[in-house]
Amino acid sequence: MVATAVAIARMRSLFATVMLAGVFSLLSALLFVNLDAVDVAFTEAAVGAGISTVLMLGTLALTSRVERPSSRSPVIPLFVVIATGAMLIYGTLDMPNFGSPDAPAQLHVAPDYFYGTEKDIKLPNVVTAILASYRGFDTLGETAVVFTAGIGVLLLISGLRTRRRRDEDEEEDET
Amino acid sequence: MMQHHLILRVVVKILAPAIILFGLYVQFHGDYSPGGGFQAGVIIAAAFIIYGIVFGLKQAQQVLPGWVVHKLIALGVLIYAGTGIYSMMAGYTFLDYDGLSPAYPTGGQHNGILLVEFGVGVTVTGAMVTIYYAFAGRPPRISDEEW
Amino acid sequence: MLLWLLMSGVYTNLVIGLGIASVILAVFVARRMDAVDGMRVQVSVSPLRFVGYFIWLFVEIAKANLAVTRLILSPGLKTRQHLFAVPYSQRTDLAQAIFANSITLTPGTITVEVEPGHFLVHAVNYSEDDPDALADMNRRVAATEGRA
Amino acid sequence: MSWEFIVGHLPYWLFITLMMTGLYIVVAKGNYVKKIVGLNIFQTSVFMLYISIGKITGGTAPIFPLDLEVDPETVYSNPLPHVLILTAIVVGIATTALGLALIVRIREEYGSIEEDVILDIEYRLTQHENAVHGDAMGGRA
Amino acid sequence: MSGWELIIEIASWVLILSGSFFAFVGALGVWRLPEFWSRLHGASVTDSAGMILLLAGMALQGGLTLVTVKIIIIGIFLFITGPTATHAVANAAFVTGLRPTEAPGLVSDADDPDTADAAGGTPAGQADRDGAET
Amino acid sequence: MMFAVAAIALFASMILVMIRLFAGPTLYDRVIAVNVFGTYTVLFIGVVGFLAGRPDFLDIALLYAIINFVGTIAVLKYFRYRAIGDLRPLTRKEETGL
Amino acid sequence: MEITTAIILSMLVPFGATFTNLIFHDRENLRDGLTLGAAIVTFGLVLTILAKNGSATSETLTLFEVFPGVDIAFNVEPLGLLFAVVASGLWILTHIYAIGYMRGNKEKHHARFFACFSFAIASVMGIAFSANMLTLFLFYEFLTISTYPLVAHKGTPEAIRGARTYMSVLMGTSIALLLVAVIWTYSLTGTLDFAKGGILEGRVAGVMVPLLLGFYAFGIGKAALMPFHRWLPAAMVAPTPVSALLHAVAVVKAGVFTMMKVGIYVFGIDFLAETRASEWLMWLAAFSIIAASLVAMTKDNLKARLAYSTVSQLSYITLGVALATSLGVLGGGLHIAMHAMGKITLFMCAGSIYVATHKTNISQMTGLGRVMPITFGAFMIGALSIIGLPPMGGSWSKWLLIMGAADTGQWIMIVVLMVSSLLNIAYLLPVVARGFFLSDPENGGPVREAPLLCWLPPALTAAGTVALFFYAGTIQQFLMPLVAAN
Amino acid sequence: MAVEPAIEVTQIALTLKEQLPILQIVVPFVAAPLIVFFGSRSLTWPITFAASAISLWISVALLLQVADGGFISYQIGGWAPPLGIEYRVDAANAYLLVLISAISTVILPYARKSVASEVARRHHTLFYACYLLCFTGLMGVVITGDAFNIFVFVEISSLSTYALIAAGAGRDKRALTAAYDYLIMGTIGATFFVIGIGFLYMATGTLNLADIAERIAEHGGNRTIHAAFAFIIVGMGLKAAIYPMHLWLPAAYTYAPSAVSAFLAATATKAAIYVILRFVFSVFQPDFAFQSLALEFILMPLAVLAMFAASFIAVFQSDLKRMLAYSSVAQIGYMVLGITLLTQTGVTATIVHLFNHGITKAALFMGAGALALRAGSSFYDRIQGMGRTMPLTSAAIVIAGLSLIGVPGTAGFISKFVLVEAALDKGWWLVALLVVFSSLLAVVYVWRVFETLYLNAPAAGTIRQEAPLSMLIPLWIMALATIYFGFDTQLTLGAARTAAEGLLAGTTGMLK
Ligand code: NA
Ligand code: NA
Repeated sequence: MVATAVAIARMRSLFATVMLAGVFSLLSALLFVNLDAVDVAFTEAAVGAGISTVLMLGTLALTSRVERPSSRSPVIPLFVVIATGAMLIYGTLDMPNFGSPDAPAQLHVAPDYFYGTEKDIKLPNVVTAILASYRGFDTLGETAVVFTAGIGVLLLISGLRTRRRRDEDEEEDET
Repeated sequence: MMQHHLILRVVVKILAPAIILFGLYVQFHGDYSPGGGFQAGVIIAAAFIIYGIVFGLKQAQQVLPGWVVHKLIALGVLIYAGTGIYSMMAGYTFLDYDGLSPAYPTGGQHNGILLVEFGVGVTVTGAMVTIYYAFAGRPPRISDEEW
Repeated sequence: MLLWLLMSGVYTNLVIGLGIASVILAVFVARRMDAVDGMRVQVSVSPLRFVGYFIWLFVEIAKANLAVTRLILSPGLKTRQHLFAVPYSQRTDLAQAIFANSITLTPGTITVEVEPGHFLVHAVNYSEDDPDALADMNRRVAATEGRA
Repeated sequence: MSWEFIVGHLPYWLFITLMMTGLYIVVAKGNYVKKIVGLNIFQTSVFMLYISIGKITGGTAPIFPLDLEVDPETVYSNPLPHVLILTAIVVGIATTALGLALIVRIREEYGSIEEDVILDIEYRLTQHENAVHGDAMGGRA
Repeated sequence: MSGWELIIEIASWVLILSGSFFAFVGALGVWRLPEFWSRLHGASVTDSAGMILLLAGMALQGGLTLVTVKIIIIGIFLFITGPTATHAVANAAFVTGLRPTEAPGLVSDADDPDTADAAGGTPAGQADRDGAET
Repeated sequence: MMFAVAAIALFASMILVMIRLFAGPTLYDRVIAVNVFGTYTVLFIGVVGFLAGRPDFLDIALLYAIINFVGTIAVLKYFRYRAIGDLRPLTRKEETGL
Repeated sequence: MEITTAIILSMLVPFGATFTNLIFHDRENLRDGLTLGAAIVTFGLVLTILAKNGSATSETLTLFEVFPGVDIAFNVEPLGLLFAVVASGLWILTHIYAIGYMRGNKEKHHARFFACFSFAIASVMGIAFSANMLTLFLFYEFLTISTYPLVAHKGTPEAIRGARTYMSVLMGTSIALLLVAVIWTYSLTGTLDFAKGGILEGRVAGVMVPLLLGFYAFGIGKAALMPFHRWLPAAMVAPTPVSALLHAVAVVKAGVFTMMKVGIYVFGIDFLAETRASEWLMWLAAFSIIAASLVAMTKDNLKARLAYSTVSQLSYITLGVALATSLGVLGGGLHIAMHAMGKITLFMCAGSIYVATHKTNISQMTGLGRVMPITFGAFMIGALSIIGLPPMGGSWSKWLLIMGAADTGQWIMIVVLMVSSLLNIAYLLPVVARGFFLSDPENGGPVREAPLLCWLPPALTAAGTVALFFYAGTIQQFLMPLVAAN
Repeated sequence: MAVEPAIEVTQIALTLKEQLPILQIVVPFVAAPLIVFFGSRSLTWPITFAASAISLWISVALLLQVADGGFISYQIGGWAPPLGIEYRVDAANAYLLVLISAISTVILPYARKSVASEVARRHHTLFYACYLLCFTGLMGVVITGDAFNIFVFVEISSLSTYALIAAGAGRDKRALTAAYDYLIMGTIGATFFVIGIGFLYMATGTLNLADIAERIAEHGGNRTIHAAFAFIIVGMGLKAAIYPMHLWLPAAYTYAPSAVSAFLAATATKAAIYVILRFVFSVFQPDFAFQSLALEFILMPLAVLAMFAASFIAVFQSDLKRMLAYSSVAQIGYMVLGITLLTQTGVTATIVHLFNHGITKAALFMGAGALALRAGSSFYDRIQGMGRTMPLTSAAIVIAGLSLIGVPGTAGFISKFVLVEAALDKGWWLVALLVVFSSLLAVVYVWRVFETLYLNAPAAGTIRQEAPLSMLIPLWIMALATIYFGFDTQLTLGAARTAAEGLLAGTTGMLK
């Protein structure tokens, strides 16, 4: 997975980047399955490998396919990344071990969800129960986000492009 | 003309309704197995997208006109929020599905979850198809050099 | 509908009802698609012969797989590639598609292009009997077609 | 740092490495599409970190048997991070879609999706504006 | 374990192991074979034998349950889409001018797949290679 | 046990295919690599499901299959027509790249 | 009429005049007439307050509570009332003069001019009746803002530059220093109310006291304490009625008035005397007095010379506070009125000369006194008052200041005051002498006295300076409550 | 919980009054899909306005309920927190709710003509839908008591904001790159925020803010919580455009449609600042060494830097909207400074400045839009002399400009006063002086506008006509509001004090 990510960073062919991103997404979905997050894997597959890829291809079709080499210095980005990474690792130092069953996250609220789903809601899929009922409002928000994206895209690129009147200086820039 | 993509056309023609059916299956079985409204929406949209890819955008838009899709996006949100408002009008808090059937709260929860998931599915289908239409309907303007 | 019931595993009135609605919706969309593209996929294949054909096809696939496996595992990777035309005699789109996909399914041959009257097929390890074998397959697929 | 500690934290560090790769792409790359790809990788890696919070060793997916006969012995992983990440994934794709739509428009207006080129065009636009509208500075700072 | 179960167990072992074998061979083909057209054939080993055998093995393990039904549906789906996708790739490659190296006869223009890709209307292929190597 | 073997075989296969994906050299090599990779993923999910004793998540595998197909077709369409929308065949100029 | 009502009206009437000017901007006579009416009414209102002996009442009018313990509030006390009387009274004259000047000089944008003018007067009334430092600060800033357009009135690059200096010094000092001082005071005491004997005693000590005083003294840029005096000469680009407004009626007076309020009601004279916190201020004021006078001598431009004269004279008042004695405070208070009357006379004369001859430099005014005797006569009376010679009002205030200095044993200050009087003579009287006693053929024949509306007001104010000499005692009595506790 | 909430929302038969917290969000939320669903252009604006106005009415009602320092808890879905999502209204967020909804309600009438002139007609329905979503998102961020729900609503508002900004592309194509830059930085910010929430969840096992606070108070901090703090501050800092994370802001505000600039400048960054306040004071313990050190030694210098650097850049702008954008960055510095003081007066200053700067900037951006309507753009050389051709618009700009400087008698003065007071109270002399010195720069850049408007002749080719009444009235409402709130501080300062008190009570602040 790291190889994929690094390859994406290095490749200049945008098409290959998009394909690799799709593969990255598939891999992460597999990881999600292994981490018992089947619903997430399901979604990540549909979104990352499916919709994203189609959209990116659609974008490439309308834009360009090759990345130009950038003249920018990688020093500042590297600094940002290293600082962020250091802070993240600092944060993990006091985390419980991976998979540990007595982490705060496993002890505090989660058991109530299991209990409630079994006794009150009586549905097998605890994820759905939380998603649609306990935290149904988040999901309403999520729907709103999708709605926003839909109308946002419409606002931006619906219908045929009308060739805009361009000023002389813009014309100059184009050439 | 038709000959060229014969195989694709035949296959997509057979598969598209099957995919839609699968999407609906995912939609309504979200309570029991992985998946739910969002995933269903994506799958159903995928059926229309593959149809559009193979048969062309115009045809796809004749099957599922753009204005219908726009309404779908809004409709899904309205279904979701409407469920919540209904529970409010029943004197419960927003999105308290017990309010859908006060006598039998578990049933209310089931119906509520089903309804809101359906809302999600409708919106997602609409949004995804809309986004596809928008991207596909844009004529490319690319200079030959870049290709 | 059967499909739905098979997959569901949950059999409450509500879910079955939704299943019926779903099937109706799917069929409705299919009809719209037909109306739009004017291309009805005619199901003109007789089921019995079709099953027979598939059993035959599985055997062919098995044989072809072994052949390609041998090629892949061979140290020299000697291929003998060839493009050639394979005429088809099916009348319906569906049957033509089945034939074309059957060719592709059997490892070693791939339908590359559909042209009037024939497919363009690519073989990785071409032998002189390949056209005959495919002609045989053509006959068998054509035979599954009913009296459309 | 004990060996156990290192092994127990290695997954986190792996995800952090991935996140940083993604973040690097976003910050360092000048191609607009690539930035979005980087953003996706960054976010997906964050999702992994989240999901790993919920994992319990020996646990299984938080879906009960259909008959709701829950075996008390079965350990289920924590479903809450899954729910959160489902939402986050959806938000992510919505952002991606919008970002790509913007890129399409940018390409139409500027003829490029390279930050260098676009900055250059904007710089010249600003120069032009300054020439017309006064000597003050402007531009994207 | 009754006899019937034993048979099922053995059969599924055989199916799954052979399926794994063919799947791996397919990958090997994609990896080893020298150029595009032959790789295409390598890939279809996975699509056909690998897929069918593995799914059949799983179906046997699943028994007469929902799981098996789903496996069969997946199988049918892959059975239809696999060759279709392969065909589509081959067709696209062919139309844009990528020609098999050794195929005599119908080959019209370029011979070398690499130059064919480039000459056949898509400097894209060229660009892509460039990108990939960078 | 057998599923473990299968999983290992599939995983190894995926790595090989991935190498092809990185290596190219033509676009179509990559496409075929991604397509096969998808097939492996579908199978892998099935196998992992059995391995984990929860084989009831095959919906995901089916979804993958769908996505894989749609994705592949979209990619090809994109190459053929540089658009994912209307079937606008390339003009001669575009086709020859002149 | 209730005193509180009168206070409110004294602000609202000029404020209303702002709007009548804007609304009737193209109907000259109606517009100017209404404004004149407003000026008279305002003066009347202030006189009503005076007549009702408003300063004896302690009634406070509270409008809003802005911060806990700090309101927008007004009340009447002697110093404020004196300032209000002077400002509103001189407004009438200035307005009449301004009508003549603006029409005679064919300036543009009359409506805007008079609107801002009226607004400035409203602000002055607010300053005069402020019951606390916040209210005062509020109107102090209003005054800056409303006079800015007046300074920039001509719209020429030079005018804009001058206005910018005006603006940036006044706004800058008030925000950067005065505001800090105000907030600091609030932070120390929890109140900003003006109270007899000050509010700071016991709340602050040591080096912080002179420091806080410094924030106030320099923050009150309108008091033109050096080195923050540059705005005053820069504002000379403004039309002459504006200069009159700045120097005599409103702006600088608001500055020194604020200075006195701070000294008396925020610090408290005793507290200042006790902590000797104002000693440095005294020296600075002394320096300003001398230095500005010396600069004034070098200026040939009449208005510039008068401007530096103002800088110098304002420091008298600051000095009065800084002396931290009763007599000093009384002298300072008195000098507000005396200097106002004298300086307005001088400026109006300068304006009349400009209207009549378009001459600005002293060197060009040779012999003009003979053709413009009233103007130059008035100028001479004003100058004598500034110098501090009897029988002009200015002599009293200067006398009190000297007495104050003597009180505290600051003999050097007495010397400073004496020297500055000599310098006053040196830079003011030559103008008069040149006008009357020398002759220049150029300034003969066609030059005539400026229009009536231009010469009448300075003549009246010149008479006023004389009158003030005789009423100085009354005023002093009136101001006594300021120091009554002492 | 130590004290009973003011209104305990339980399961049975809620009254309308008890439903108010959720209606606050639901009303504008539902309006957005409604207008898209009906698709009628003539209904679009009235529905939008009605939703905003109802929202305003509700927020005022809520503020009145909690003005005494109590709070309302509303359990969405009937699930008690921490299982479900809780809305928790106290003085701090009720205050912000009033601000946002009031500004929206005033801006909408203005938007009608302004948007008509800047956005293509066929896009109006979508535009207003996006606007409503943006509005809903901001309100949702403020009202919710659940950490992850904040993220969801942040994204609703952000996504719609990107689209709204891009809608300015009809006038200037740079709106697109502005929106794109914002999208990238905003998404990074939101993702950082999510990381922070994840760490918090990892450390405490809950997402409910009050619950998190309680658990942190019980178990004390650790390195995971420190990292969470850092990521939440940085993430929200990006959204709030805290210097130097402001890079997206100037272009975004410059090229967005004027009504959008006005609305965003007045509300969007404020909501983010509010979230920071909420986290710093209610969730984390500001007295923890790590947090206070980070605030004092990193955030405080940045705030001061922002005050100067951004003001300085603003001085040299030749476009009014861009100048205002940079000024916003500087003003955000004041708000952040108030936070870093970690005192009640400091927080009061921040909160009151949120409000005062909100109305001031709304007025200024509306004024800039009105000028641009007649002049074609808001470049100084286009709008010069407009003091004569558009006297009413210009006068309103002058009033709001004075408030931006912080002249007494205006709202801006009040916040500056409290901020300096807070710095002096804490004994931070230098900081207090820096605040006043930086506001001298404000004098300079504001005065340039005044001179441009009044001391030059109008430019050729501009329409010499006053702005339409539908724009003037909202503009003047805002301008007069800056004066009104410069005198009557009962609502602003009073509520801000109550809010600061509640926030500063730390963990128990939310629990009371
Ligand atoms: Na589900
Ligand atoms: Na084949």
